[in-house]
Amino acid sequence: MLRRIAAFLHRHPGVYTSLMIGPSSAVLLFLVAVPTLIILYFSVLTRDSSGLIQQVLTLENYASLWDPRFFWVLVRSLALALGTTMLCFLVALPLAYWITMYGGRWKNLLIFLIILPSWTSYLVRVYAWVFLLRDNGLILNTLETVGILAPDHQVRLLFDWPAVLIVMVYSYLDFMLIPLYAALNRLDRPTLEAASDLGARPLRRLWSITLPMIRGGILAGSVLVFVPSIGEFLVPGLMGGNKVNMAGNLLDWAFLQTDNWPLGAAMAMVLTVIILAIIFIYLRSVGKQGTLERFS
Amino acid sequence: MIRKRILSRKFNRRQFLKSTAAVGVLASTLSSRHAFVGFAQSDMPSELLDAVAGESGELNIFNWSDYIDEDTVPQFEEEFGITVNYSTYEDNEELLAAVKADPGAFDLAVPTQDMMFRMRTQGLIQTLNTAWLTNTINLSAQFLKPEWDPNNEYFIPWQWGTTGLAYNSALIDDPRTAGWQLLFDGASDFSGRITMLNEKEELISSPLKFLGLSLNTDDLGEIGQTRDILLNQKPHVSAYLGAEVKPLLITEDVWAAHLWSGDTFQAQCPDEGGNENLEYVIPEQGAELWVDGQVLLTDAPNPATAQLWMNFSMRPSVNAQLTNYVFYATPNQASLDQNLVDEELVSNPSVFPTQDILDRLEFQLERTSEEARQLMCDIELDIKS
Amino acid sequence: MTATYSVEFKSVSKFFGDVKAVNRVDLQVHKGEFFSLLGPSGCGKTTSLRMIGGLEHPTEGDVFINNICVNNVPPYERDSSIVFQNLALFPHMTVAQNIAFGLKLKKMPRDQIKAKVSEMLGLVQLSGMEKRRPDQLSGGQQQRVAVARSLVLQPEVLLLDEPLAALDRKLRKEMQIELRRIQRDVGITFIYVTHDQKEALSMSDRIAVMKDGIIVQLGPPEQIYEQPRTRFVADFMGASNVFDASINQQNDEHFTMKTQQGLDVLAKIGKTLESDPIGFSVRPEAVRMVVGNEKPSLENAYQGKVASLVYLGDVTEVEIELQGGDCFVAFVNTTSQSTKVEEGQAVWVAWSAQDSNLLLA
Amino acid sequence: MKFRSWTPKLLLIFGLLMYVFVYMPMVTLVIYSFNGPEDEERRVRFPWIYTTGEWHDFSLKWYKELFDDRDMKKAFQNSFTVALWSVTLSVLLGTMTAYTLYRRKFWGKGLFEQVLYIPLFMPGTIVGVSTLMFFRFIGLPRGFWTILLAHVAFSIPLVTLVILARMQRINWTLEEAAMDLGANQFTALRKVIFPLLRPGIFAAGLLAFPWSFNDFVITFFLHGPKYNTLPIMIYSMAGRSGAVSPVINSLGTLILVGSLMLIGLSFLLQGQRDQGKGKP
Repeated sequence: MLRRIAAFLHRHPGVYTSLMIGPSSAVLLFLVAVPTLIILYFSVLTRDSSGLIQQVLTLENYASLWDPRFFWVLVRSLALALGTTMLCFLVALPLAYWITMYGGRWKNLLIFLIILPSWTSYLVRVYAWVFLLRDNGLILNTLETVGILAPDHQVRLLFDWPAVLIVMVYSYLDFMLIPLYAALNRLDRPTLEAASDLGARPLRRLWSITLPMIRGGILAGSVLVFVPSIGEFLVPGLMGGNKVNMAGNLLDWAFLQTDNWPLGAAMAMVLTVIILAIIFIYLRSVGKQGTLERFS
Repeated sequence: MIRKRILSRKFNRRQFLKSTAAVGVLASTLSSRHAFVGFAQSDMPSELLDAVAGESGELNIFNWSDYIDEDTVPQFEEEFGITVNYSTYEDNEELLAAVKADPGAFDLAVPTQDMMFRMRTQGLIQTLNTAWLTNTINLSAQFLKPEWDPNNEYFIPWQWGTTGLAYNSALIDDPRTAGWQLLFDGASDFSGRITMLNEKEELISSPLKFLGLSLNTDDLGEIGQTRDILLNQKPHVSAYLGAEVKPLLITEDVWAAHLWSGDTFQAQCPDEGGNENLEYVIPEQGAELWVDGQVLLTDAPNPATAQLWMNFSMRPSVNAQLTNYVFYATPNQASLDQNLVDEELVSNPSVFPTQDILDRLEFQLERTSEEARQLMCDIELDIKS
Repeated sequence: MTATYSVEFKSVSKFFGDVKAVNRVDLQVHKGEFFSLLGPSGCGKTTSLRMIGGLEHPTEGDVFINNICVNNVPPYERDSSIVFQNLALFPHMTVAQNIAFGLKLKKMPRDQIKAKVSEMLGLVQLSGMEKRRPDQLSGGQQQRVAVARSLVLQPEVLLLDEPLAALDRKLRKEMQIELRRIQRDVGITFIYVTHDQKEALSMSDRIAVMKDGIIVQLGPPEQIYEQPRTRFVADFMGASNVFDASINQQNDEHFTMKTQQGLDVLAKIGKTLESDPIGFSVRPEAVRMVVGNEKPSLENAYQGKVASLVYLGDVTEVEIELQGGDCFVAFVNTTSQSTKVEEGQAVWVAWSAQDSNLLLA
Repeated sequence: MKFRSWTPKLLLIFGLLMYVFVYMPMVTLVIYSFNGPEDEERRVRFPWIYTTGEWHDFSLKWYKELFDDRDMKKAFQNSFTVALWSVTLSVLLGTMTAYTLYRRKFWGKGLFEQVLYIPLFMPGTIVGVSTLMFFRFIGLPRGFWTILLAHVAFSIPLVTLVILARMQRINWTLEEAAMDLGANQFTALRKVIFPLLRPGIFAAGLLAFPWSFNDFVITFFLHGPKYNTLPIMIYSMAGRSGAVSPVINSLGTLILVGSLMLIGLSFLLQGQRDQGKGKP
């Protein structure tokens, strides 16, 4: 029987291909493409006063998004996502460089150690940050004891954007580190040595040789950090004390707190368009090799 | 077998059960389970038990998280041979969303009284068979035909409490601790040391009370005044939190918080590790009084079993046990009369307010005015954006 | 009764988009023959081989194995087996497991498999290596495993796709002899793809020279080497003396060809030609170089002078420029003292009319 | 030259600081998991109090409670079931997808690849709400299936990419060789390609399993009131009591130890195989 099927599929390679790619195509179609259309559909429905959704088409949800408050949340989301991306890059680059150049045979272990914490619950780790960042927490207390901060300092980390940023960097660091590491690891050492040989100072070498050569990794890491962090809602909620809200919090608010699905759908649609545009530009600029970089 | 299990359980427990049902269980376990269910008839009407027998033998409860004593469910399961599927939620809105999204998933839920209104208008709950609910007689007068459910046909109270003010008396020595002025007038003096509750209704109730207004006002002008108060306060507010504030009160990161009575009591935690400097006040301008009650959902697969549970929950022993565990007040007068509630709770005015305090409290009812609701959403957005 | 061929192509084509990799090829390979497909890369030889093996499907035409059309037979049911260029030994299996792979799929009993495998290991002289993995073997040993893995299935035809390309010169030579020996021992038809003309010449019973998807010449090695039919074959077979020329005179026995530089060359006709010749070639070893003033007694003899000398060990390659400007290459035996020449020295160049090979378009 | 000498030291200090940064929450978690009352048998009503900072006593109470906690067991079981199914299905489909993408041409391949990569970037919130709306639209109640389907959909791209990366290192003539030697497509995949792909598949599973097991955001929107996974349960417990219960910390510690052992074991096995390879 199997033999006959195999022979049939051999004669009809198209059928074989369809069978192989079919299930995942269906999954992608129904769980990625169709839901996007459903967002669009819900975003033009009406919500009546008792909270029920009516099949009346309207653009009102988009109109009510035209509100400076939504705009500022969006701007804050983009700014915090950009800040997270830049900080991740600034931290991950020297770390990745150190591991690549001086890690020796411990390289893989060092990278693995960065990823290891992600095996335990993300939530537990995020909650742990509350106790590290609070006013009488480990970090501020240590800084006081060491003398970096005066005893009567007014520095507050928790429930404001610094805490949000710190924990976002913490959460997304490996998304940046791994592509950078992969790119640096592929870097041709002789090229760097040639650059030094030709008289490039280290910083000069970094700027005009190393960075351009790992451009793919930088781009991959940046998109992998920037795009998901726009929609973050757990970290700004917990670390920002529900004051420093981002787009994800508004989605939570619209869908689960106020039960206003049409409005939430309109928000989600706007975000989706922004994100798809970024992904599109990114895929155009690096091609699929860039996405592969993170995993190879 | 059954007796052995129950005996060991009972003797391990901190409080020894005194209810007639428990004694009945002990006495009746010599025979089969049917026999002992039969015995329980003193407590449960036989029509109810017959109806329960016709159902699936399961019960799907949807309750607030951390809102039940660990032993309550096992006790019910053992007594009636029912399997309880117990799920939890964090706030009323989540409950509403879940009930709408998955009709038929639950038999009963425990909304706050104002949410019960909304669920009723949306047709999500059904009337109870009052003849089955024999233990209603145990309820305190206050809950025995309340304004929001005059016939006790929708809503069986579970626990009640107040939303007031928690502060650290060692850190704040200020006359304003008597009322809401601490959180609003005093905001700048304790900048970054105060927190407010995160939920919209709660958040807007406190400035309404601060202004001396009813928290059920539909007057747009009155509600509108809260916007400025809250926005002026916002720069000084450390965070808008729910129960998450408790550890921060203990560690003294937060000095004053807009908080529920039971949670404050938990943070004071007389057992160990709590902060004894914490005080709970019901502000002089008045505050919100609320009660969470059990409702029978429209698509409940096991309506009789749900009502069996409701009747069970109104047993003085069971409800007292809840109060002793979660530190909220029991709506069950019989529990108090039979001295089943821990003395430290009964004597604590923040858990069981005295009559003069009770007079200052107000229940929140469902707002009928759509404009008022819209305005509240808009104010919430101002705070959250 | 028609003859039975191991492999037959009837007007077989394979197009990859616009590229005609194989273009209407007709071909018959006899049973037990060592047949080579020779040509530069991209000539269609590997594609032809893969069509026999079933890894490519012909765009047009029919492929036969044992006189049965196999167009719709998947590779795993074909009576052919391939030795791949990169060998494709399964890296996760031992030598014995590699060889037993096909037999297991045929559901042969275990003890029989074992016997067959050890017999094969003996044939390819790898006894005792059963337990090793491919990466623990030398290049030559890997080669043998690949051959054994295919041969153990006793296919009608063994297809070899440049299997020796990766080996060094010496090992390659050894393996050529070895392969030839194995082929004689087992008597299976071998179809051998290579771009190395020496390899093809030394091993094959017959050779098909391919270019741009077409077989340009097919015949035994001597014929291909000595009588290249076209300029391409002559060039590819390494002939050095290839000239464009046109017919000047013709009689029953001889052609007279005139080169562009005006040299008249006599050639003998063995058979009738299908088309007009466009040039001729002379193999360097057929060219005689004579020192002195006396004209050699061969049909073609011309005077010139030594342009360059390249010492190749046993022979010396002498390039001689004729007065007209044509250049000839001759191989001169290095050991013969009499032929010591210097650059610039005047010499005769001569060859017999039989050695003038006419080239067709 | 002076520059050269201090660069590595600076980098070393920076690197170590980064490891401190990455491990601080983990260490906190592990420490709190051992902070309990002196009397381990004592019933504690508000375990979260033991994570507010004060050190009480070294105690294994929370580890004992962990094994008695019915809800926790259930949630752990749910998380594990979802993750296991999600990994199994997404590895199966992802391998098929990667194989087809790598080896075959088909109509719409370009578009397929573009869509395939989108879920890798999409914020969990958007994924959560969009699939939530989809499931409500088709009337599938929230619970096991909604979580599983979403997890599968968002693990497939991850798995596909990891396996694609591995496929680039495979000598594909092996597949032809197997078929030439008598294996049909399926047998060739099973006997030759799959064993060679195994490290890639293992790596993909290693990424996808903890992703699914720990996913909070997508699951948050899709879990439904009756089906809690561990992260959802942690969130609701922590939200209600204000802090992660030390019982959860002990669970986190156990998971950490478990994964370390798993990884160590796989390293060990890998090492042995490599050594075996080296011998002539």
